Amino acid sequence: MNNILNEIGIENYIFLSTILFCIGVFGVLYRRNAIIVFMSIEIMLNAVNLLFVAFSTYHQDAQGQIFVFFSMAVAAAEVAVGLAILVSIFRNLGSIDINNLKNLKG
Amino acid sequence: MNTNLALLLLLAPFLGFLFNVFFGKSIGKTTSGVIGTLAVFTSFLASAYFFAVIVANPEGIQISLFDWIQISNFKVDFGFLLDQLSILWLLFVTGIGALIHMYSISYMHDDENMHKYFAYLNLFIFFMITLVIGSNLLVLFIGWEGVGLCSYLLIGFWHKNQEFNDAAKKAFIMNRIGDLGLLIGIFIIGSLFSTLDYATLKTAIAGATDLNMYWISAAAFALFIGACGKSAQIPLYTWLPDAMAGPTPVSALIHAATMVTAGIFMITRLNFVFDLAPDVQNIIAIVGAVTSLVAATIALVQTDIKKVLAYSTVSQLGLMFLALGLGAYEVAVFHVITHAFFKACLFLGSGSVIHALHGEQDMRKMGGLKKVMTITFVTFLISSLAISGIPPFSGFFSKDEILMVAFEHNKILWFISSLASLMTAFYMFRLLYLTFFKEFRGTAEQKSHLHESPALITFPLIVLAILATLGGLISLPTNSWLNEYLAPLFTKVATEEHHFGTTEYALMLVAVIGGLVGIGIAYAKYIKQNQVPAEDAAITGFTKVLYDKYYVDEIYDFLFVKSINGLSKFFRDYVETTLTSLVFGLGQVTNEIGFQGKKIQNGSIGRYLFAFVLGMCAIVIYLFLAQ
Amino acid sequence: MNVSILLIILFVGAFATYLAGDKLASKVALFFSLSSLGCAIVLLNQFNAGENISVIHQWINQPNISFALLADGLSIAMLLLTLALTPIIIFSSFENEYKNAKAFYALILFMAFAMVGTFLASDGLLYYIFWELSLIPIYFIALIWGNGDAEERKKAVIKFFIYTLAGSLFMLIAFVYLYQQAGSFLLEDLYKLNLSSTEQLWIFLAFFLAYAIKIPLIPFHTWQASVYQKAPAVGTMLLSGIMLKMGLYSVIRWQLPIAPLAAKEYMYIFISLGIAGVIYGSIVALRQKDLKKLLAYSSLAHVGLIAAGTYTLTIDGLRGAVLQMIAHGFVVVGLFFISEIIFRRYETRTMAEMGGIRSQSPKFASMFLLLVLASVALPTTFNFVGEFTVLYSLSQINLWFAFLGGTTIILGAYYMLKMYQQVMLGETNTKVFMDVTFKEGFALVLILAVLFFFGMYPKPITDLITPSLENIITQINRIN
Amino acid sequence: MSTILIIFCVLAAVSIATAFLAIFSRNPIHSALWLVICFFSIAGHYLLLNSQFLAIVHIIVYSGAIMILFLFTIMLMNLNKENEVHKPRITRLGAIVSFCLICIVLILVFINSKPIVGEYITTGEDYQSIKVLGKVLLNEYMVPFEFASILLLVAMIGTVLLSKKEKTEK
Repeated sequence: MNNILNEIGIENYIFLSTILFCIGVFGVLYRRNAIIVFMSIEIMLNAVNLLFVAFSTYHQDAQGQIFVFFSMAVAAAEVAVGLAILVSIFRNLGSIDINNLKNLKG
Repeated sequence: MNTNLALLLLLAPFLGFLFNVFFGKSIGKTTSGVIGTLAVFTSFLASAYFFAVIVANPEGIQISLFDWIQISNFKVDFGFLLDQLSILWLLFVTGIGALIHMYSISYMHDDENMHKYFAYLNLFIFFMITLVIGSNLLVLFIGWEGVGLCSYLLIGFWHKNQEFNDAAKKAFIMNRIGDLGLLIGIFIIGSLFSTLDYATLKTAIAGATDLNMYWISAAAFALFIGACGKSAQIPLYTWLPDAMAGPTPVSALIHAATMVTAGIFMITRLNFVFDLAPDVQNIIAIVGAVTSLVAATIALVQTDIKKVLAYSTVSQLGLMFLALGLGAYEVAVFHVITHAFFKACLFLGSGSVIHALHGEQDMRKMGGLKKVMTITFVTFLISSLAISGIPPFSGFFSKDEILMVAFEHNKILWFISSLASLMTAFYMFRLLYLTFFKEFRGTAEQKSHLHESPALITFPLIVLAILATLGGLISLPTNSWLNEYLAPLFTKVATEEHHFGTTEYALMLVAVIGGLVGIGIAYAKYIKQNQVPAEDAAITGFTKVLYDKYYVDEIYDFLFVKSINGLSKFFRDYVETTLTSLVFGLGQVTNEIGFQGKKIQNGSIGRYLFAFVLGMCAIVIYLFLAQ
Repeated sequence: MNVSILLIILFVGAFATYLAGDKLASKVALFFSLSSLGCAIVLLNQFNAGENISVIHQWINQPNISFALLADGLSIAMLLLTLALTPIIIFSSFENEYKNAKAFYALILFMAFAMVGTFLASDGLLYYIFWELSLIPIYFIALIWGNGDAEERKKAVIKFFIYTLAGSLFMLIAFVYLYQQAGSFLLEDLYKLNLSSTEQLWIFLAFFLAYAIKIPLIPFHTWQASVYQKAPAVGTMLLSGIMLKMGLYSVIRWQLPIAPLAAKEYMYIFISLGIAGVIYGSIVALRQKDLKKLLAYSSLAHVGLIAAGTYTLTIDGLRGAVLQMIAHGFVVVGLFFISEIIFRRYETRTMAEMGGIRSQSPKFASMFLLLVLASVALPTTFNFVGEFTVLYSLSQINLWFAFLGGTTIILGAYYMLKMYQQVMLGETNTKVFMDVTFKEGFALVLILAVLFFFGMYPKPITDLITPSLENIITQINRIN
Repeated sequence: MSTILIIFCVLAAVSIATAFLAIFSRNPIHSALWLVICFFSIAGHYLLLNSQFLAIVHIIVYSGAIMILFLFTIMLMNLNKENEVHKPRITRLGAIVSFCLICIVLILVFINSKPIVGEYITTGEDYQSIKVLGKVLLNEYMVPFEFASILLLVAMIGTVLLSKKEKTEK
């Protein structure tokens, strides 16, 4: 069986996931809506997952994919809890603008 | 036997002290006085025994009790040395001490704290004995500081009067200045010779081949400063006149007869050190002569009877130092003894007068006491003649010897000291005339109470007057028992026997004439012309300067007390606050940094995220790109 | 039996005192402090008989820290000082009523525990732990039971706490550095280090900062007077009587032998600093209005002299310093107790409001005077022995040091007598002054007895400390 | 250019484009929908890499569960209005700068590390079938696997607790 990377090249995957990751970072910094921020985080996670899978193929090893499973589990948990927190914040503050969340102030 | 007896000698007054401290109040005034007197008398008897021993066998008795202080290169033990010098001192300290104790029983009878008085007096005798019989400089130092303490306690005996307390404090601190000198001297001697023991020191110096003269002179000078403090020499003499604030018997005992001679004792003790330092000896002689003159001039115009006697004491001590400085230790010792007799007698006599006048000390308010207080008058007269150097009283012999020694060495010193003796004769008889002759100038009420003092007071006076008369016999110019007795102490061959030629007789004559002239002037002024010293406000001109003691107290006050207090205030108000604010300042800086730093933590998640991303970039750059 | 039993007794005692409740606390504390003193005396006998009463026990493997308690003559002397003063201090407070007495007395015992640990520890980190531990109880004692305005007190006490803590941190840094070099915190291993003179200088300075603040030497003394003034009598006694000695002891035990080159090279500077403290403290004391502040500055002067003695690096200097430490411990406790006695009756510490007490209470006046005399080092008091030895050692370095240090004799007499005159003498005070009670008198007599006995016969203590001090001198001279 | 490469390029373009759109859409619902497409394209990548199981799981978890959750939340909060106030311009500028910076840095890192590309090993072993994954997951990664289940359980409980309306007023 031929390694698919022979035709695509690992570097392309690296560039792709780098760009996706940067888009995620950009979203986090750019938007004030907490939901969108969350989505950006998901994009970042997916960028990393993609890289994992690419390298799994590169090394011909299953461990990369196993990690993706775990990261998915964590992401799912995170999203569930995070959104629940957002809901309760929204309930209390009436908005989910992250600039309004300043109670961490020292 | 000797050890036990020496301990008895030492501890008898101490036991008297303890007894009076703990039980004095309950056993009654007279009993406590009697116990105090007996304690000192016991010591006197023990001293007499030792005197007999030492006359029979001139070898000194050395007793060592236990190790006291350990220094790297030597040990100081707590020991006694009973030799000619210490026994001589013991005899007159305990003898006069016993007499004055006896006198005090009557004198202090009205005081509610009489047991305390006797306790202090006993303690003083205890420390004086320690000072005298210690076998090394540090034991001497115990006594040295101890007598200073007792002096402090007794000057401030009437502690409700803050002026008296000031005087007491002044005496203690002035003494301590001297004590520092003594300590420094001890340090130098300790490091030079690795011993503080007199006997060892003497052999060490005698056996040494290359002595460090510079340091020996330094030691001698430091020791001399110590002696200055205790024996009230320039520049540390101002405490002694103030010390007259204490009860009169105390002035007699401590500030005339015994404690103030401690400096002379110490220098005589260490004569072998001082002999090596001729420069210091010269200083001692000059200081002594100048002190005697300055004090005598001040005494000329004082009106307080005790002040006159106090300055007279300073003056006489100056003469003794003059003798010490000229290397005539035995002459100084001789004068110490005769001076102890007549000065104690004078003080006790003035005490008797003050007692009769219920505390009046101003001579301008006395007069005419001759008729009422005959015994006091006669004893006072004898002592005055003695101090003025009129033959055949004891003072004549001792003072004459000093003048003779001075003449041999330096004519100027002789002139100064002769002048001082002339003045002495004048102010003593001024005192005598103003107090005992003419009419009584006090209030009528005082006059009605005038009386001769009781026997307990007059008895010591009589004894002392007899001693003041006969005291000269121990060292006649041609046949000196004292010189022979003291001979083992001195390294130098005992001062060559005076060849009694014309010069000597002429000097003697000059001295006597000087004394008589002084008396004559006083007679002319106060008997013939019937003068009475002016009131304080009316004193003017140079007399005023003398009356105010050359303003030395004021100068000292300005130079030292004021400046040090000013410095203290400056330190307290400025330096301390500056230091404090410096420390607080450090805290404030930290606080400020925290406060500014707080502003970064404004809680905005957006900004935190920026910081986070930039930080991550920085880390990545550092880790992967910086190499 | 070894010295750890003392720590156990004091530690258990602190808990027992706390559990005993407010009423019994003082007596339980006294019992435990006395029993630890008894144990210390038994241990002293064992030590004199040549038995080994030190402890060394591996505590933590990585990093290499041991539970090492070294009992030589020096430590035992300091132990005895601590353990003899603690019961006196506790006893002296019997007539005071304290809120929450159980905590108060427990803290005192706990402090004694920490101080005993400091004097015994021969492992750097253990020593550091005890050193810092002793700060905690005094902080609470001064803060909670102190007197004066609460805000000002808080300010003074917190300043003291942070100041001393900050100084100690430098010591910790020095220890960490030493550990990296030696691979162990044990004193004997640290002695073996061959550090260059630059390293020694830095370590010396780091230690110096910690000790100079604790002792305190000028110009690091600013915490002292205000804390002494604000702390309760017991706290002041603990601070001045024992805790200051921790700093001085540490100089001898740790600073000098670990960094001897620096100590030798800069000897003159440090001696001068000590002597400057003597003069400065004495002069500032002259114009104090508050009795406790005056005593604080007098303490500054005395410890300055002691510190100068230790920095001479001679056996005389060290011996004199240790003797003087013990003597000063007793005297200063006595004097602060005196001020407390006056405070109990007059409710003031301002000297201007006193005066004329002597005619009302002769016993008190006598004891006070004797303490004043001991404080000005009159011969036959223990202080004289110490002061004489220290001054002698200074004279061996340079006679001017002895002269300048000796001014304490004059200035000390001046401010102490001035104080005595202001407080005790003069016209009988209109306010009634009750003479000392039996309990107060007993505590004072104990202190005076110690001072005068050892003043005449200091040999037992000298013999106890000399061998260990000679060891330390050998350590100091190991590199030249 | 092989077919596979073309497919990759298309998928990559879709992923990047939809990711951008998801971020720039003013309406959160649109964002969510764009994101779903993005996730699908990533699943396509997985398929391309021959990990079918992962692709399916990815679609189920992300596109199914997580995105539904997002949509529900958005609707719950009634956020489908374009009412978001933009961040200040400086912040947006900062965001863009940061984006460029991090992009450049990461790519530079990659280039700087001089990777060996072009030589790919082919063992021929089966390493990503469900069977193999299952074996690895339940043998070597047994404990983390169980922990993941605990994590999910905890997250579930936490979510329930958090989103429950508090009964006590004030």
